[in-house]
Amino acid sequence: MGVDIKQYIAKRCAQELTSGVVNLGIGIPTLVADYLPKGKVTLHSENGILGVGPEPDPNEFVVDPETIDLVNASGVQPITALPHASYFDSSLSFTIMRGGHLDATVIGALQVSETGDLASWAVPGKAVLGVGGAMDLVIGAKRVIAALSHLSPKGEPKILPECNYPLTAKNRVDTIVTEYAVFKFREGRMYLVEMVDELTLEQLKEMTPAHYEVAEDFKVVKREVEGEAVLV
Amino acid sequence: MGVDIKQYIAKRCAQELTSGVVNLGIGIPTLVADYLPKGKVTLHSENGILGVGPEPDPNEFVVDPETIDLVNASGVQPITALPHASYFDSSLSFTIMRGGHLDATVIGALQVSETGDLASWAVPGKAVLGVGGAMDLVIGAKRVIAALSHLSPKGEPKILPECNYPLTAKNRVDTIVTEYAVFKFREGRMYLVEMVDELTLEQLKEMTPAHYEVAEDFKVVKREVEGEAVLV
Amino acid sequence: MMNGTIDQIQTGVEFLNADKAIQRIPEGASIMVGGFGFPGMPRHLSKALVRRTELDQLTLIMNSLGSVSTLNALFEQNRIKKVIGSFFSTNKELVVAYQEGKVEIDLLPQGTFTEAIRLGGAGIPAFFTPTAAGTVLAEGKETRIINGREHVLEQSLTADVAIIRAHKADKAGNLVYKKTAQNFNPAMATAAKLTIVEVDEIVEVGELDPDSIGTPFIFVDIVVKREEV
Amino acid sequence: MMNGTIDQIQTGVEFLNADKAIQRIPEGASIMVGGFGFPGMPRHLSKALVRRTELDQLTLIMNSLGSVSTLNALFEQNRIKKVIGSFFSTNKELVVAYQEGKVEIDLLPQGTFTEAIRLGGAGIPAFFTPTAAGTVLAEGKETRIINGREHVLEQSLTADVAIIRAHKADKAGNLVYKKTAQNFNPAMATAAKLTIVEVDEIVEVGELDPDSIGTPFIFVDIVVKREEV
Repeated sequence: MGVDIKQYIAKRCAQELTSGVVNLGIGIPTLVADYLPKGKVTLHSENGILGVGPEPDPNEFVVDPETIDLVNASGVQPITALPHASYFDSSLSFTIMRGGHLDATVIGALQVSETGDLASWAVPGKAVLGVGGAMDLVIGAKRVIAALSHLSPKGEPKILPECNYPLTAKNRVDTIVTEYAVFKFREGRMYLVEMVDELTLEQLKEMTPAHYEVAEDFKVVKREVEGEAVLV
Repeated sequence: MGVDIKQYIAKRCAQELTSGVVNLGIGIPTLVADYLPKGKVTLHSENGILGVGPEPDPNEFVVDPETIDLVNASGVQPITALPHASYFDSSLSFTIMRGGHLDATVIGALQVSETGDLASWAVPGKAVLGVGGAMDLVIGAKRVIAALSHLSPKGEPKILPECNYPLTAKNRVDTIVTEYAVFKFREGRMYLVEMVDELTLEQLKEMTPAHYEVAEDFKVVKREVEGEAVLV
Repeated sequence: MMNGTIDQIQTGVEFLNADKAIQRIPEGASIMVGGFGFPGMPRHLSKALVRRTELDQLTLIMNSLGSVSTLNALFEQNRIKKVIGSFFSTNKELVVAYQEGKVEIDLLPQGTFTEAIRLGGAGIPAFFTPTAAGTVLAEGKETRIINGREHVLEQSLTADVAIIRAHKADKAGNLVYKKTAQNFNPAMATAAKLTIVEVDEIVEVGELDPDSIGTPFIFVDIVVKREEV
Repeated sequence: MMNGTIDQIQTGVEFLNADKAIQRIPEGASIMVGGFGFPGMPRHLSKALVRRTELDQLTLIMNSLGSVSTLNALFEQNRIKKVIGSFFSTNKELVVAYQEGKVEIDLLPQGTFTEAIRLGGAGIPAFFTPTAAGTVLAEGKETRIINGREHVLEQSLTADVAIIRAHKADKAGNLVYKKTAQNFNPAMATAAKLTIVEVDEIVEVGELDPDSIGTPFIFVDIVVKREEV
């Protein structure tokens, strides 16, 4: 999957976000920041900041592990803070997350099920040695937007009747955004709301074993990033 | 009971406190502050300060309910802060208390039992409309010093085999200080460690239905406050 | 990555006067009220709450009510259904209303009260505390021996509305507290659907030290400046 | 009431160098280590811990271990019995030690980890959280439906020792934190029997704004200035 497809998914995710406070996961979600409306969406990072600003100029900023005190949730990537930023400890940071105060999170996904289950942190058969803040994010955010490529690198579907990878949380996904389509969960049912014009509904269904219905407000869109067509 | 007896109890309680952080309850415990070694014992107040200083000069300080921002746990009495003071919210204040971080509390008592149960907040048959922070103080402080007059105004004993008033906490009293005696709990048993020279052991026993033993380090003391004899 | 200048920043926090802010409270609401005695008590919001006389069947969640309180009128006017807190012994109006069976009181130890609010705001609905074990305040509650000690299972608290007080707000809605006027206010801000804050002063975005902010704007809905009543 | 000048104030907090501070850690201790990536990580105390080679059978309680960590030597030297935290996937030494069965790992969601420490320090030993319900991380744990939602009962965390980092300490032992270097440090300070803090700077009593103090001295035992290693 080329960079352009990631950018398309990120841009499409950003369309879901018009105001409020959002936490962006790692991977594709990180790219979403570039497409957000300036000043209207504030970014939270679980290591203890509300009001994440752009990265400092790498030519001017040298990371000294001894003195650096402002990074994102990677723990090592320097960031800046916006004028309305605040800092807090992990307890308050997860009060924001688990307590239901985030308007949305965009999170990378390995699999999503037709009931809104999310698998994003572990692969079957491998030792489970890291989960980070993903479970708290997904359990708490008012909206969970899963950002993922429609198929695995081996061509296997990721949007399934049931996840067979370890779950991050059950029934929490609100929106699925891939390079081909957008699905929304409404009253516990999964609906296709948007598809790119390069596919037919039958072709999409073939790549998407989950049960879903076509929404009343379904539409077909052109896949563009910054006015340019996307190469698949 | 005259002021002098309260002062004697307060002074005797202060002898128990040579360092660390202490929370003083209302009533007799408040008087303990005057007898503490300067700078060695820091006072905590549950409304959110560590490092309580003296009251401001009432001739110079006028309480404006609209703007006052530094009071003790009464909620209305202005105080000052010592140079090493810090302020915090109620969550952290009760983390200090419940979490076992206070070196001691001195708390007024209605009754104490021979197993170290404390009754300090309610009277049987009356509506129970206020408990405040007493239960958290007593459950959490490393040492609980109960300060009380030996008998009720009606001459009834307060140090009993079992409390018949509603409990504040079970098995938490470490030391009992009255105008006549000091008792300590050691490995779950109650010991008389000190008595004023105005009584015999038999007279004390008559006023003290709780079962206790005379400690090996028991001593008889003169009852004095600031060098003057105390009037009973 | 997203950038923004002070002018562009929109957090959605509203700046209203006390009466307009109190107008947002729904009928029969549960309302957390900040303050420990005088400091941190939202006096002007309380007065506005008393003025909005059609609001009744309210539940108040507040630590204590002193002998003189702006909110006493609510008891005289029979507008309070229930009170949850730790110390109400010295408030004559409330004691009378309770004795006449007009008000229900849920008494909690103060540390349980404050932690229940903090955890309510943090999405944690219940916790085991050693406080009150073996006392009348644990009657009817589930208990469990943990680490050899008896603990009581307590339910966390959330509310429809919090009316709180802070020292300063910036125009994004971030709050700074002062001295012992913090008390229950920061926790209450996190635990209510609608948080209304009374402040001494409103400053420009960027004027508050980001390390000094006690409540980030995400927990704030409406800011009321004290003199604008 | 008690008065006191700056000279008279004695809080019992000690000021030592890193090696002398680490000397206080008992054999087989459980040790909380602050930091989220670089910020707030007590690097000099970590180095001193590695230097004290006779300390083994340790339990580390820390959120994560990055790909390069001062503490890696502890795994190579087989001095760690168990690790409790939320993210260890990228640390090669730990992954190898785990695969060889030399280290036990207790994995917790990060929010559960941080709250378990905060509540451990607050004397609350267990709590119900919705996080991880229905996932492998809830396996073997008690669950309960509360407010119609499944919750997991989690145990709080305390430790023998916390090694943390702050920006400044005053000579009474009060701590001030900066930006995203706070993270787990304030909670860890409350949850250990012995709290050792590494700071950038030590200032006189009275130089810190009392409203800015993130950790009051009551939670601090030993302060180590960074350069005094």
